[in-house]
Order: sequence, then structure tokens, then C-alpha cells
Amino acid sequence: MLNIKTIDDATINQRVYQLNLGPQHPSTHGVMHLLLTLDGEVVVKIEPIIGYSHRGHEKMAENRIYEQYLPNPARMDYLSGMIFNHGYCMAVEKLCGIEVPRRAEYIRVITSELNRIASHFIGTMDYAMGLGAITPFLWGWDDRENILDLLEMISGSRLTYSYGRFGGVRNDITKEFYDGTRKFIDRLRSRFWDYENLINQNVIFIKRSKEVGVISKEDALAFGVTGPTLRGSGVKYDVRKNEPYSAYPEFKFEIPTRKEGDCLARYQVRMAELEQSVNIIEQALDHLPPGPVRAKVPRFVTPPEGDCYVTFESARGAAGFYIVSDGTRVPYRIKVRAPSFSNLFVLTKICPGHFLADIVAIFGSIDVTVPEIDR
Amino acid sequence: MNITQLPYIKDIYGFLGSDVMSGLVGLLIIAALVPLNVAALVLVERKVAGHIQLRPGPMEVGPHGILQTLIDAVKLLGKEMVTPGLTDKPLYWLSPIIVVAPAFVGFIPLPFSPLVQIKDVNVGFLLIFSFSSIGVISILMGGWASNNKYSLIGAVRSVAQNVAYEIPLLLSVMPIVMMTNTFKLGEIAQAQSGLWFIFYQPIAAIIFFIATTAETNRAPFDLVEGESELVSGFHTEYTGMRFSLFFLAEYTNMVIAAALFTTFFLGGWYGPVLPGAVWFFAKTYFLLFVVMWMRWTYPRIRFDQLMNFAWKVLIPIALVNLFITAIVLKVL
Amino acid sequence: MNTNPYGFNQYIKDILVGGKSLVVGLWITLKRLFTRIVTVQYPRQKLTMTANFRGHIEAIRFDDTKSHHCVACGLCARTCPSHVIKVQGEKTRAGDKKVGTRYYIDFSKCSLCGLCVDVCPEQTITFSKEYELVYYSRWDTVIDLMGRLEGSR
Amino acid sequence: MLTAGQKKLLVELKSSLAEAVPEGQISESDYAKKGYHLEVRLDKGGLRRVAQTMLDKRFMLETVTAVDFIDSFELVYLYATYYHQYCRVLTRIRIAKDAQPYSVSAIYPAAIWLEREVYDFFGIRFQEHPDLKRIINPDDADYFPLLKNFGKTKFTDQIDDILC
Repeated sequence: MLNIKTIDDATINQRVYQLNLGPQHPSTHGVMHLLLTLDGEVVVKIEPIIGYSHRGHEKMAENRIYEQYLPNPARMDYLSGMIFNHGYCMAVEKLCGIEVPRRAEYIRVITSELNRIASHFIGTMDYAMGLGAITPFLWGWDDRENILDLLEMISGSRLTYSYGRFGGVRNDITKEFYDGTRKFIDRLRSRFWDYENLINQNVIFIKRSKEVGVISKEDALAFGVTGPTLRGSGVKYDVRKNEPYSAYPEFKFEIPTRKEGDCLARYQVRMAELEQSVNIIEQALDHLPPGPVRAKVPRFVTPPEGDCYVTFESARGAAGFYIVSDGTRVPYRIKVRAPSFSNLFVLTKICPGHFLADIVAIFGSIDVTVPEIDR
Repeated sequence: MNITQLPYIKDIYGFLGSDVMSGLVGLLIIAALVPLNVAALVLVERKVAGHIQLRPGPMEVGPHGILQTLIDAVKLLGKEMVTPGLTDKPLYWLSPIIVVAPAFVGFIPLPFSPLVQIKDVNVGFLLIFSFSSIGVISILMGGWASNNKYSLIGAVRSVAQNVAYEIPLLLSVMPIVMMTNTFKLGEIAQAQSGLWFIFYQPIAAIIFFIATTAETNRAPFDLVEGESELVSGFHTEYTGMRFSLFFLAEYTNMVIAAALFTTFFLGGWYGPVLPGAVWFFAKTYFLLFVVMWMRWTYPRIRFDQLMNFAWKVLIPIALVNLFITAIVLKVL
Repeated sequence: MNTNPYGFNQYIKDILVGGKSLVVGLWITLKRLFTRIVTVQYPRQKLTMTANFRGHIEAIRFDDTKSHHCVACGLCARTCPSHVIKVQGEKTRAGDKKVGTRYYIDFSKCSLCGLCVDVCPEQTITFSKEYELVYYSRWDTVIDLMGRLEGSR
Repeated sequence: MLTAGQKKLLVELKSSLAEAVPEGQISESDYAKKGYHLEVRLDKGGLRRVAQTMLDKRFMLETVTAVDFIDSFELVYLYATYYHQYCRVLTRIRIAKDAQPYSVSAIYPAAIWLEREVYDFFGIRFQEHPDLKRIINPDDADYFPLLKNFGKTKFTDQIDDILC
């Protein structure tokens, strides 16, 4: 990593020019605008400009009853739509004190983990594509297609699932889904060797990712970074383990972390998490309890007055819903804690001193989804 | 030695048989065949890329998408050649032409087979390398003239890259010239009747292959038009026919690079049963497949690593190889 | 090859290990070159949708009344987050229930959340298997489910 | 069902917070129903003092948000930790509509963007904030969207009485 020369302001505006990376650029994972101030090819200052895909989810929440807000969470972080959907249901259930049957909890865990695998495929392979290797991206897409078919089998849609309902899930999982997931797990395990050797061991890939974009533990704490980006810097924090919710306490899985905190570490953490998610799905499928998939819930819930905060582990970090309710059927205020929002802001601290090519790598390794930031 | 040098040709055709005319006829043949060759190459690249990525590649136009590239060429011809404002008009307009012209000239000294060779220029080796370095100026002109920060960065990168890889390119081929002490490609190819030079000079072959991939901005060294960083580098602002000229030049340079590798290391036209030219083209196309194969496997190298790799690895090894060959030749 | 100085053997080891990983990478892509193609040529070949697939909603034809069971209660219209449904019904005879005559939805605004299907007391609407929701004009997306059932409007 | 570690941490937190912000009421709340362990209710100020003690205890600033109660705003700061047992502290402060609270961005750099978002949607100007300007809405916007009176049209009134 280059140690940036201390450029005093006088020379700074002669040699330095501004380059807009985005909002329309091949490797910005959505409509993200990074305003770079470059000196030659070395980045002096970076300022992410957001707001291009702001649709006012939090304002919408104040005009809709709790049920009508169900489709919105999946549109915030569209890559982990299922996780956000279950998260919102969990928040309302905690507010109203609804008890979710065990089978519904297991189905929620299975679908969330499948969604996490699909999202990590995008995160890692999009990172590899940012470095110029296009083939792994399409292999990742091929594996992700199986997951989308599986989730379409039960929830009916491929990306924006409205599968969760207050008190459980909309419909039960079918036998076809059960066998399909088993087959998918074996197929995926055989593919890990390919990804491992094509990307992880590849010398060009390692040279492009080692010691690039190092996030230290203190930076992570100060900037509120969570998720695989934080676990790449050596902090073992995963909401599923630290603040167990739904049925996660009943499964045995570890939290992969790396010490270096550079792009390679984050990539390896995400790939290791794939295996952990597959283990969780397997355990969940083995002991899937019988019983109803949805608790007895009134058609339109009216939670008591008060507020509550629920956090859950989305594919990008510790997301959360802070709901303030005033006793009517319409929430008074819903604040969504988007992990990408804080993960993105770390860029301004770690990017100066890198090359232009590294910016694309670091931005890819942090793996943000833009609608989640703009909400 | 080629057809036109047979003694009786001159007195039969008189002026028609003279060297100038044969050169002209040769150039005409190149001008006709090379674009077709490039069209086939682009299709093969898209098919190889497709099958590596578990998809069939273009299938729509013609049986199995064979006419896809021709239709693309017609589309590009039809597309309007947009010239963005504030561009440096003369440079912007000249750059695609200058990038294609040297690419065609590179075909003259290539020894396709003992009889089929346009002109066995006695400095064929130098002619190809000097003309191929003209391409860099046009990339710089194109990048600078299109008034776009991304293309400027791409152009500046391409100059540094080509300069850095010209040296190992030449150094890796000097041992061949020392072994055959001639610059005529025909004779170099002829000298490999016994054992191909790749067995004498394996290291030189690897260095030459890496250097030519970098020279033509291909595979892991395609920093000049790195899609995911510089949108598409120096030819971001080019549309229509100008864009396809850049494409044409890139693929022609690739063909020349592969052809050079076969003449220097894989024994030009020598092959067990088939006629010379068939072997020559078989080897060249296999090499082109390897180059395409590499493109869809590796990520892109960062710019400073590119420079380190050239100056700190390729050049020292090439020099050592040259030194050893010199000693061995002296001793034998 | 990076900037910090280190021993000569590390230099050679780097090149050899790097070279091997490059060759292994090539071997993997070659293996994939000959594996089966997984993509479907969409316009030529079409996939069949799964049972639970959510196209836009449509009315179910029941055999007892040869038509739908909609009683135009308007619950679905009220619960729809994007106000996409308009239901009209009329009461033919004094005592009976109302019978739905018009059921307009504008599926360009529908977010396919399934609340209307869940909340319908008569279970008369469900998801269709239509995924090609493409029309030339904005007004083509406003369809009448009752009409489509009888196939007239 | 707090674990032993959490009990010890909560006691320790209460003591350090009490001495840092004497005028604030610190009350423990039931995690199962509320989602946070400790609630610090401030009225005059003390945000930065709370933030400083939280940073010393290695807490992370999870989110900053505001709630528009027609006559006043309520700023909510959420701190979570992952070094000890999991524990979450919620700091609540009622401020007048035109009040200008102090920004905690000096202590937590994450707050720079979080407070910019609160300004962008509620119009609460934070003092000593490095560059307080809009973050999501267009820069020339003159409205603050998440205020309760923003966007009150006949149509939205109609919806309200249907739904509630």
C-alpha cells in the first residue's frame, strides 16, 4: 500500500483532478457515485455520493398498515430480500408478542441461509469481476440460479419474496423443495474446489487483493462496520451467534474470521461463510419439526404503544428495524439500520493512497447494495 | 524464395513479375483475407468465452451463429460515427487509421509456407517489431483526442505498458537470431527442420508469449481497456466503423503475434504429412485459442505490478537466457 | 515481486508457485469448456413455471357457479399496499349476496406481495403463471379479471 | 435471562453512565420485549458525554435516528457492543423543534453520515458537524420529508381514515 505523500493544498489543486466513478459505471454494483480526487492514478480523496435510488421506504411506512409494509423490506436489500422480510416480521412479532411455531422458525432459517448463499455468490463473484475475471461471475450465477429456483418453488418469486407473514411464513415447504435442497447442497460442495483453485489460489488474484484496503479493528469500531467486512478484520461478531434469534441457537456453526482485514481476507470470509450456511441448512433439514407454519394471528395486527429494536444478520451486516408504534394499525416511525450505509462510509478512511484499480477492488470487497443505503 | 523469385517468371511477365508488383498483389491479398480472418477470430472468441461460461455463445444469426460477426460488421458500418465535442478533430479522426495500417504491414515477411510468402524481406524480423510499435502512438492519440478522462488514463497506461514490454520481447527473440544469424523469417523457419527452437529455448518462448500478450493488450494485461475500471479505455468515445477499426487492429496484432511465435519457436511450416501452410495456420490458431483461453481465466494485473513484472522479472530472465545462449553457441 | 526486499529463493518460489496456480486455473476452465451448457435460449425454448409461481392475480373458475366466487367485499382493494384493485359488484336479488361484476387491476403497479390472495374470504383469486408482463401502452396493463374469466372483455 | 457477564457489564455501565451524565435517568429494560438492555433518558444534553463513555467501553454507534412527535423531536442513539457479551444501550433525548444538539462525530466518525441523514430528513442542525449538508435528497431540496406535516394531501388523509 502506498503511503500517500503529504500534499499541501497549494500543489494539491494543480496536479489533482476529479474523476466521477459512477453513477453509471460498469463496476458500481448499482447506482453509486464515487467522486474521486486523483493525483495521477493515486487516490487523494474519495467521496461517495448517494441518493440516486432513494424511494422513501421510511416515509412509506408511515402511510401503510403493518401488513401493507411487508413487500418493502425485500426491496431495500434486494440481494438478501428473504432475510430482511423475516427481519421485519420478527420486529412486529416482538412488538406484538406473537409466538412463532418451531417449524416456521426452521423454514425461516433455511430460506434465510439459502438467500445468504445466493447473496454471497454475488458479493464474491462480483468482486472477482471487478478485478477483471469475468468467468467466475457467470459460474456463480449458475449456482445462484439453483437457489432462485428453489426459493421460487416455495415463495413464488425469485428476488423480492414476500414470503414471511406475522407469526410464521406464507405456505409450507414442499417435498420437491426438500429434495431439491439436498441435491443442491451436494452439487455446491463439489464446486467449492473449482472456486478455491481458480480464484483463491490464483497468483494474480492474490497479488491484487493482498494488503489492499486494510480496515483496522479501531476503524471498524469507530465507523460501525459490521458483517463479513468486519469479520475480515478479525472481529468475531455475527448477530446469529452473538444475539441469537429465531432458531439459530439450535444449530452448530462457527463464525469464520481472518486477521489481515484486506480485500483477500473479506473474500475468504465470504467463501467460508458459504460452507457454514450449507451446514446450517443441512442441520435444519435433518431435524425439521412437524406442525403448523403460521401462528393464529388476527388479520390486521395492532401492536401496543411503545418502541422496539430488532437486529438480524443480513448478508452485508447487522441490519435492524427500530419501530415506534402509537397503538394504531399504522406504524408511527420505522427506522431501518442498513449495514451497507456504515460499511460504505469506511471507504473515505481507507481508500486514500490506493490506485484507481484498487478502488474498484475495495468497493467490490465491501459488497454494498445501493438501494439499501438510499432506502 | 517465393513464386515470384523463380527465374523465368520475370521474363514471362516482364513488369508484372517484378518485386513491386508482387508486393502490391500480396498486400491486396492481405487486405482481403485479414478482415475475414478477424471476423472468424471474433466469433471463435465469443464461442470459446461462451462455452467456458456454460453458455452457447451467439446462436441467432446463421447456423450456430456463424454469420454473427459479419452482421456485427454491417451493424457497425451502419452505426453513426459520433464525434464528441471538444475533441481534437484531426487526431481523433486519424487515430483509428494509424492503428490499422501497421497491423497489415506485419503480414509481409511472415513465411506461411516455403512457397507462399509475400516477400522474404531480409530484415523481416525488425520490420514487424518496428511497425507494431507504431500502434502505440495511435492509441495515445486516440486516448488524448477523445477528451475523456478514462480514455486518457487508458492511453497513458498503454504507452507505459508497450514500452515496458517491447524490451523483453526483443531480448527473448535475440537468441533465435543468434542461433540462425539471420533476420529473414523464411530462413529462421527453414532452420527448424530438425528440432523446433522451442526445445532449445523454452524460457525464451514463455517470455515471448507473455510479452506479446502484453504487447497486444490482451488477457491479464488488458489494463488499457479494462472494462471494470476504465469503462473501455482509449476507445470509449469511438463508435461505428472507427470502433471496429480498433477491434480489427487488436485482432490482427494478435494473429501476427501468434504467427511470429510459430515461426520462431514452433518450426513455421514443418509438420509430418500435411502441406506447410496448413501446419502453419494450425499452430497459429492453436496459439490464438490459448490467448483467448487465458483471457477468460485470469483477473487483470494492476498497473504497478505490470511494470514490476516486466522490469524485475522478464527482462532479467531474458538477459540471463541471452547470456547463456551466447556462451553455449561460443562453446559449441 | 512486491516492493519489500526479500531473499532470492522467495523470488524463485513466488514465480514457481504463481506459475503452478496459473496452470491449475487454466485446467479448471478447460474442464468447464466441455461441460454441458446450462442456459436456456429464451425465445426459442421456454421454461415451465413452478406450482407456486406468482404472476399477476387472476380469478378462479369454480365448477358450482361456472364462474368466480367474488362477493365484491373490497377487502382486497383495501389491503393492497399500492391501491391496485378496483372491485364493483351488484346485488341481483334482495336476499342473496352481492356478486362481483367488474374486477380491475393495474398489474404494472402490483408488487406481487400476495396480501390480496391471503385476505380474500372467498379464496376466489390466485396467482397466474404469466411472467411476460410486457405491454406497449400503459393502459394495456389495466385488465378486468372477470372479463378474462368469461373471455369477453 | 441475562447472563452473569451481562449483569456485571450492566452494573458497570450504570455506574460509569451515572457519573458521566448525572442528570439523565438510566433504567434497565427487558431485552425480550424492547430489544435493548439499558435506556438512558436525557433532557438537557450530555450526548457527547454518553458517547465518550460508550466509546471507552468499546461500544459501536449502531444508528442515530429521530422521531417527529408533532411538538418536539426525539433523538435516539443506539450503541451495541460485540466485545463483551452482547449488550445494547439506547439513548433518548427530547429536543425542541428548532434546537441544535451537539454532534458526536468527533467521538464516532460514523456519526458524520448518520447525523447528515437525520438533518436531511428532519432538518435538525447539529453543531460542530464537519460538513452538514444533505446526503440522500437532492441538494437543492427545501423540504424535510420525514416530518409529519410533509406530504399531507387530501389523498393521504383519505388513506389514513380508511386504514386506521
